[in-house]
Amino acid sequence: GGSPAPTGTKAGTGSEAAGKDTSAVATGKLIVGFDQAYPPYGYVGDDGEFTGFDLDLARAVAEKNGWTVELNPIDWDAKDTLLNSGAINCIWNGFTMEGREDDYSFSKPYMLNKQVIVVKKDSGITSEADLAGKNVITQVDSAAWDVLKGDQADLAATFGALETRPDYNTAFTELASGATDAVACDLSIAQYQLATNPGAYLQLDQALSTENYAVGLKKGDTATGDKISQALKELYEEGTIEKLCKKYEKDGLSFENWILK
Amino acid sequence: MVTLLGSGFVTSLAIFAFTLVGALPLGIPIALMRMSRVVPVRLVARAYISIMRGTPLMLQMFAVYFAPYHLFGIQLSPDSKWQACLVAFILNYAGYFAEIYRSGIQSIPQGQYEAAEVLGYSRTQTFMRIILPQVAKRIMPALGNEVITLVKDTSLAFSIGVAEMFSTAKALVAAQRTMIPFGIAAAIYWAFNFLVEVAVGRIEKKMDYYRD
Amino acid sequence: MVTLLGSGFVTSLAIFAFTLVGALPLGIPIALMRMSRVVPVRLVARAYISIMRGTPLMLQMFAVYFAPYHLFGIQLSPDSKWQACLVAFILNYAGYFAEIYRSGIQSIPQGQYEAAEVLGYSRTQTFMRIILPQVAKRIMPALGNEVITLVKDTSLAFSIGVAEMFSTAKALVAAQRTMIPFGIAAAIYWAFNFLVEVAVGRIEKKMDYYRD
Amino acid sequence: MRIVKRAEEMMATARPVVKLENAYKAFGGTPVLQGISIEVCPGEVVAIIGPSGGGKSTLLRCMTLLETLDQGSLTYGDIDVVIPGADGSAVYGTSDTLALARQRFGLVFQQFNLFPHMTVMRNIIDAPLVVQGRDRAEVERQARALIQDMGLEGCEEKVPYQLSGGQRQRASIARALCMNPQVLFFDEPTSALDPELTGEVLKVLRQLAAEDITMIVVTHEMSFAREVADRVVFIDEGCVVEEGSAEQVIGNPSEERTREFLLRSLT
Amino acid sequence: MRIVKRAEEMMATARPVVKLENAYKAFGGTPVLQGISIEVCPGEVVAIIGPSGGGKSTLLRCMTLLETLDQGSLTYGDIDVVIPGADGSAVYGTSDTLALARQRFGLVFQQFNLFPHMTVMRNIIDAPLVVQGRDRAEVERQARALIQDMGLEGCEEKVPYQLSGGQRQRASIARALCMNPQVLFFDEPTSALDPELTGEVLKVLRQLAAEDITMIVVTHEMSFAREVADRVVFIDEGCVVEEGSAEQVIGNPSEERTREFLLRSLT
Ligand SMILES: Nc1ncnc2c1ncn2[C@@H]1O[C@H](COP(=O)(O)OP(=O)(O)OP(=O)(O)O)[C@@H](O)[C@H]1O
Ligand SMILES: Nc1ncnc2c1ncn2[C@@H]1O[C@H](COP(=O)(O)OP(=O)(O)OP(=O)(O)O)[C@@H](O)[C@H]1O
Ligand SMILES: [Mg+2]
Ligand SMILES: [Mg+2]
Repeated sequence: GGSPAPTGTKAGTGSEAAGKDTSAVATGKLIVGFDQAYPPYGYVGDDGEFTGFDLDLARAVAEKNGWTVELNPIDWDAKDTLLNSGAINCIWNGFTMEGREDDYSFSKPYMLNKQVIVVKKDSGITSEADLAGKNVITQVDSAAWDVLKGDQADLAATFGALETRPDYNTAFTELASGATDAVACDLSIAQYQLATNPGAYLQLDQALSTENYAVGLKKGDTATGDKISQALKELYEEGTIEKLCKKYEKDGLSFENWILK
Repeated sequence: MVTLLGSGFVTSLAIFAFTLVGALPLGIPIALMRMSRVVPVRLVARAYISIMRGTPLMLQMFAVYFAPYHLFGIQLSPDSKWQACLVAFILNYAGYFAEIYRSGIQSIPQGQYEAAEVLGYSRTQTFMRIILPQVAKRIMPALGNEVITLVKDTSLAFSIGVAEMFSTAKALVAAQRTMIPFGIAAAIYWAFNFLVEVAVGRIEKKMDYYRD
Repeated sequence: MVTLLGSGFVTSLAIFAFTLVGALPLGIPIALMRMSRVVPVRLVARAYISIMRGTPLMLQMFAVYFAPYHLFGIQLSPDSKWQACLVAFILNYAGYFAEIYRSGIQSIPQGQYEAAEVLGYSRTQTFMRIILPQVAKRIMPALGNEVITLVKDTSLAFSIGVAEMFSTAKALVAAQRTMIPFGIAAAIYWAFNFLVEVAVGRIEKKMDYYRD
Repeated sequence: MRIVKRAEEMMATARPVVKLENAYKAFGGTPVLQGISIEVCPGEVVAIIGPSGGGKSTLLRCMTLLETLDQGSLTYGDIDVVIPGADGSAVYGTSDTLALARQRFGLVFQQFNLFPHMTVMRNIIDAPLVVQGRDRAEVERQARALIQDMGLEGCEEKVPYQLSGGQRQRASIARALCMNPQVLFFDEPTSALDPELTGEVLKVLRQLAAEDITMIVVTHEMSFAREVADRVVFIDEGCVVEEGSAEQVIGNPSEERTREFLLRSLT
Repeated sequence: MRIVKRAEEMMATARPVVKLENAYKAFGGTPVLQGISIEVCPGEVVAIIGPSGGGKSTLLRCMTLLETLDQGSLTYGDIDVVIPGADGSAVYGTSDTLALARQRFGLVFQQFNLFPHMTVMRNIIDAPLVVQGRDRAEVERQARALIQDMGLEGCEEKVPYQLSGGQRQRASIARALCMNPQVLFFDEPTSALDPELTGEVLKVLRQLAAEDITMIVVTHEMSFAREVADRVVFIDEGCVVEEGSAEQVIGNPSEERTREFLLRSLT
C-alpha cells in the first residue's frame, strides 16, 4: 500500500519521510513484537507455540480486521528501534501506557494492572513501612521500577537498596534464597508465584500503583490504534474476552480487570 | 521442550557454521594487512580489529541491522535480520581470528621465510605452502577457544530477533518457572562444544606427525 | 547519563581486574595438568576446561550463586552475588587461559626442554625460567583476544544482578528510548579495549628483543 | 677428473655470473662488511674462508638478498640487482628484478631451514613444481637421483625432525640443487658431515662444477677448500684480506693475517 | 703438554665414571642402537666416530637421559641409572636418582639449543645460579673466564639470534662447562667452527682433560679425534665396530668397515 504517513507531524523519528508506511492499516499485516518470556501475556507454551493472553487477543483482533498476523519475539532492549524501523508495527505484551505517552501512540487501555510487593512469609514484613532499610529488587525496565523511581520515589528512598534483575525468575529465586528481602512486580506475576509456592510468600496489601495496559504503536499511527480499540470492544461484547480471561485465570488473570467496555 | 530447544539449536548451528565459513578465511587477509609494512594498510587493519574486538557484538549487530534504515531509510524485510546477523558475526569473528593468525605467523622462525624466499616462492606461495600449514598446528588450541566462544555467542543473535536456542531456553524458563531449560541448554551447548573439542583435538593429533 | 555509565564502568573494571588477577595464574596449573602424563590428572583438567568453556558463563554464574542455597539450604546474603560473580568469572576464564598457555607451551621446540633437562633444571624451574618467558611472547595476541572478550563479558554479571556498565546502558536505552547510551557504552568499551591493546602491544614490543 | 680452471683464465673468457662491488653492511652501528668486492665467473668454484664472526655468512646473505646492503652494487649476469645511488647508498631493483635474480642462485643454509611439515621428498620437489612450474615426473626423477647422490635413500618419506644432523644437511643440499641454479651458495656445507660424506658431497660439488654450475662455498675445512675450490678468498673483519688459488692462499699465504689464521688451525 | 693416557692403563686404576652396557634402542621398529657397550674412566677423552645415521647422536642422547633405552644398563660412578629388568627391558631409577646423575654430566648439543630469550651471559650463569645455587660473584667470575677462553668477548650481552654460527656453538660449550660436570658429552663440537677456533676449542678440551674431566665427543673430524682422544670408538649401524687408541683405530684400523670409512674420507 502507498497511503501517506499517518497524522501527527511531531512524530519523533526523523527518517520517517524516507520510509514507507508500515502500519497494520496500510499493509494489512499486524506484526506483533513481544517478549516471549512474559507469561501469561506472551510466552512459549508446552506445545512450543507462542501463546498468552495478549497474543490471543492480537490474533482475534487481526481476524476481525482482516489482517494477517505475524508474531515476532523480540529482545526487549531493541523494541524501540524495531518499531521505528518497521520490523514490527505494534508492541502487545502487557505493555503499560503510563509514562510512555510521549513515545508511542496507543490503542485505548484495555486492562487494569497493579504493581505489588512480595516478601517471604516468615520475614516479619507486613506493610510498606516494614520495608525500611530492606533490599528490594525488581525486573529491569519494568513498570514496577518506573513506579518506584517515579510516584513512589519517597517509599523507595526508605529501602536499604533498590536493584534490578534481568528477569523476575532470577528475582524470585533470590527472594527464596534470602539474597533479597522483597520483590516488586506485576500483580499477575505475584499471584502466580503465590499460587505455585503455597505458604512461602506474602503479598503486601497495599499496591504501589494501578495502571493500564494498552497496545503500543509507532508514534503517529493512530489509525491502527483506533482499529484495534474498536475490535477489542467488539470482542468484549461477543463474550470472547471473558472466555480468554478464564483460560488464563490460573496464571493470575482476572476478568474484573478488563476495562475496555 | 527438548524438541523446542532442538529447533533453536538448529538456528544456533547455522549461525555457527556460516560464521566459521566466512570468518576463518576472512581473518587471513586481515592478519596479513595487520602485519603489512605499508603504514596506512596496517593502521586500517588495526582499527578494524580494534573496533570489532573492542565493541560488543550485540551493538555491532544493531548497527549492521539498522544501518540501512537509519542511513538510507531502506525498510527492513523479515529476511534482513538473518543477513544482518551473519554479516555482523562474520565481521566480528574475523577480527578475533586475525589476531590468532598473527600470533601463529609471527612465531614461525625467520629461517622458514628465508628458505622460501631464496627458493623463489612468491609471498602468497610462501604463506599458503610454508607458513600457513605450520601456523595451523600452532594456533589450534587458541582457535578452539574462539570457536567454542562462538558457539555460545550465537545467543546474541536474539538481540535482533533471531530466535536461537538460548533465547528459547530463556522463554521456557519464564513460562515454566524452572531452571531446567537452562540446564538442558547448557547440556546441549556442552555436548556440541565437546564435539568441537574432539574435532580440534583430532586435527591437532593429525598435525602431530612433525615437530619443529 | 555519562556519570551513571561511569559508575557502572567502575564495576565492570573491578570484575575485569579481579578476574585477570585470579584467572591468569590459575590457568597455568590447569594447562600443566591438561598436558600431564598421568591420565586421571589429564582427564580432570580436560573435563574442567571442557565444562568451563563449553557452557555459558551466565549459567555458571547462576550455578555458583544459587548452589549454596539449592544444595545446602544456606541463606544467601546480598554480598554473595558479588562473590559468586567473581568466582564464576575466574573459574571460567582460567579454562580459556589454560588452553592458550597450552598452545604456547607446545610450540616451544623440544630442544629447549632438552637443554634445560640436561642442565638439571627441575620441571618447575624449566617452566618458570625457560618456557614461560618464551610462551609469553608467543601467546600475547591470543591472550589479547581473550582479555578483550573479558572486558565485554563483564556485562554478563548482570544476570545475577551485578549492575555493571552495559546493563546500566540498557536501562538508560529503555528509559530514554534512544540508542545513545549504547553508543556511549560502546565508546567506553572501545576506549578501554584500546588501552588493553596498547598495553598488549607494548608488552609484545618489549619482548621483541629476541627471535627464535 | 678434476677440472682445473684458474681464476685469471676464466675472467678473460666470460662475463661474471655474479659480481659484488664495494659492499658495506653494518648491524646497529657495528660494521660487518667493510668494502668487499667479489666477482665469480661461470663454472668457477670459490671458497670463502676466515675466522668466525668475520662476516662470511653476512656476505652470503647479502648476495642472496636476505640482508640488504648499506652500500655497494650487485649484478647477476645481465641483471643489475643493486646499484649505488647518488649519495652512495645501495639502491635495489624492482621486485621483478629481484625475483628474476633469485632464479639464478640457490643457497644451502648453515642451519638447513628445511620445511618441518614436509617430507624430504616434498621438501625437494615442492619449489620446482610450484615456483618453476615444471613437469612432475621430471622433477621427481631428478629428486630421486639427487637423493641417491646424497645417500638419503630410505629417508624420502621422513620429516626433518626424524633425520640425523648430516641427513638434514644433505636434504637441504638436494633441495637447492633441484632448482637447477646457475650459482649455488653454500654456508658450511660439510659442517655436520662425517668425513665419508664430506667426500661424497665433494664429489657432487665437483660434478656440479663440471656441469658449469658456479659455486661459492663458505667453509672452515681447509682440506675441503683446497680440494674443491678454483679460488680461495680469505675474509676477516669484513674485508678481503687475500685471494687467489687454493695452493696460493692456503699453501703459501702472502698476508701475515692469513698465515696466522692457518697456523693456529689444525690442518 | 698433552697427557697421554691409555685406555687400558686407566681401566685398571679407577672405576668408570660412566658405563653403558648392552644398549638397545629402536625408533618405531627401526633399530638404531644394537647392543652397544661403552665404559669411560675418569679423565679419559673418548671420541666417537662413524658414518652419518650410524647412531652416534642417539647414543649420546640415551647416555644423557634424553632418550630412554629399550634394553641395557647405565651407571654413573656409584649411581645405577638404568638396570636391566627381569624380562631384559630397561628399568629406570627414581627421578631423584636421575637428577643426581644429571649433576654429573653436561651436554653440548649439535643444534646448540641456547635459550633465545637470555643473553649469552645469562645463558651461561643461569643454571649454576638456579640449579646449583652457587654464589653469584663466583659464577660470574667463572663465566667471564669461559667467555674469554671461548673468544666470546663483546658478545656477553647479545642474545643468540645475534650471534654467528660459531659464536653460538662456543656459547653453548661455555654454558655446559660452567656447570663443572664430571663428564662432558659433545655432539660435534667443532662442526660450526673454523680451523682457528677448532684449535682453540681443542685447547680448552685438553685443559679440561688435564683437570680430570671426562669427555665423550662425537666428531667427524678425524684430525680432531686424533688430537684430543685417548680412545676412539667407531660406530656403524648401531654397533661398536672397532675401538682402541686413536693411532690404532684411525691410523691402522683392523676392521674392513673402518678402513673403508676412513679411506673414503678426505683426511
Ligand atoms: N642480526 C645481527 N645483529 C647484530 N649482529 C649480528 C647480526 N648478525 C650477525 N651479527 C654479527 O656480525 C658478525 C659477523 O657475523 P657472520 O654470521 O657473518 O660471521 P661468520 O663469518 O659467518 O662466522 P661463523 O664462521 O662463526 O659462522 C658477528 O660478529 C655477529 O655477531
Ligand atoms: N626421532 C626419530 N624418529 C625416527 N628415526 C630417527 C629419530 N631420530 C633418529 N632417527 C634415525 O636414527 C638413525 C640414527 O640417527 P643419529 O642422529 O643417531 O645419527 P648420527 O650417527 O648422529 O648421524 P650424524 O652424524 O648425521 O649426526 C638415523 O637413521 C635417523 O634417521
Ligand atoms: Mg657463519
Ligand atoms: Mg648426529
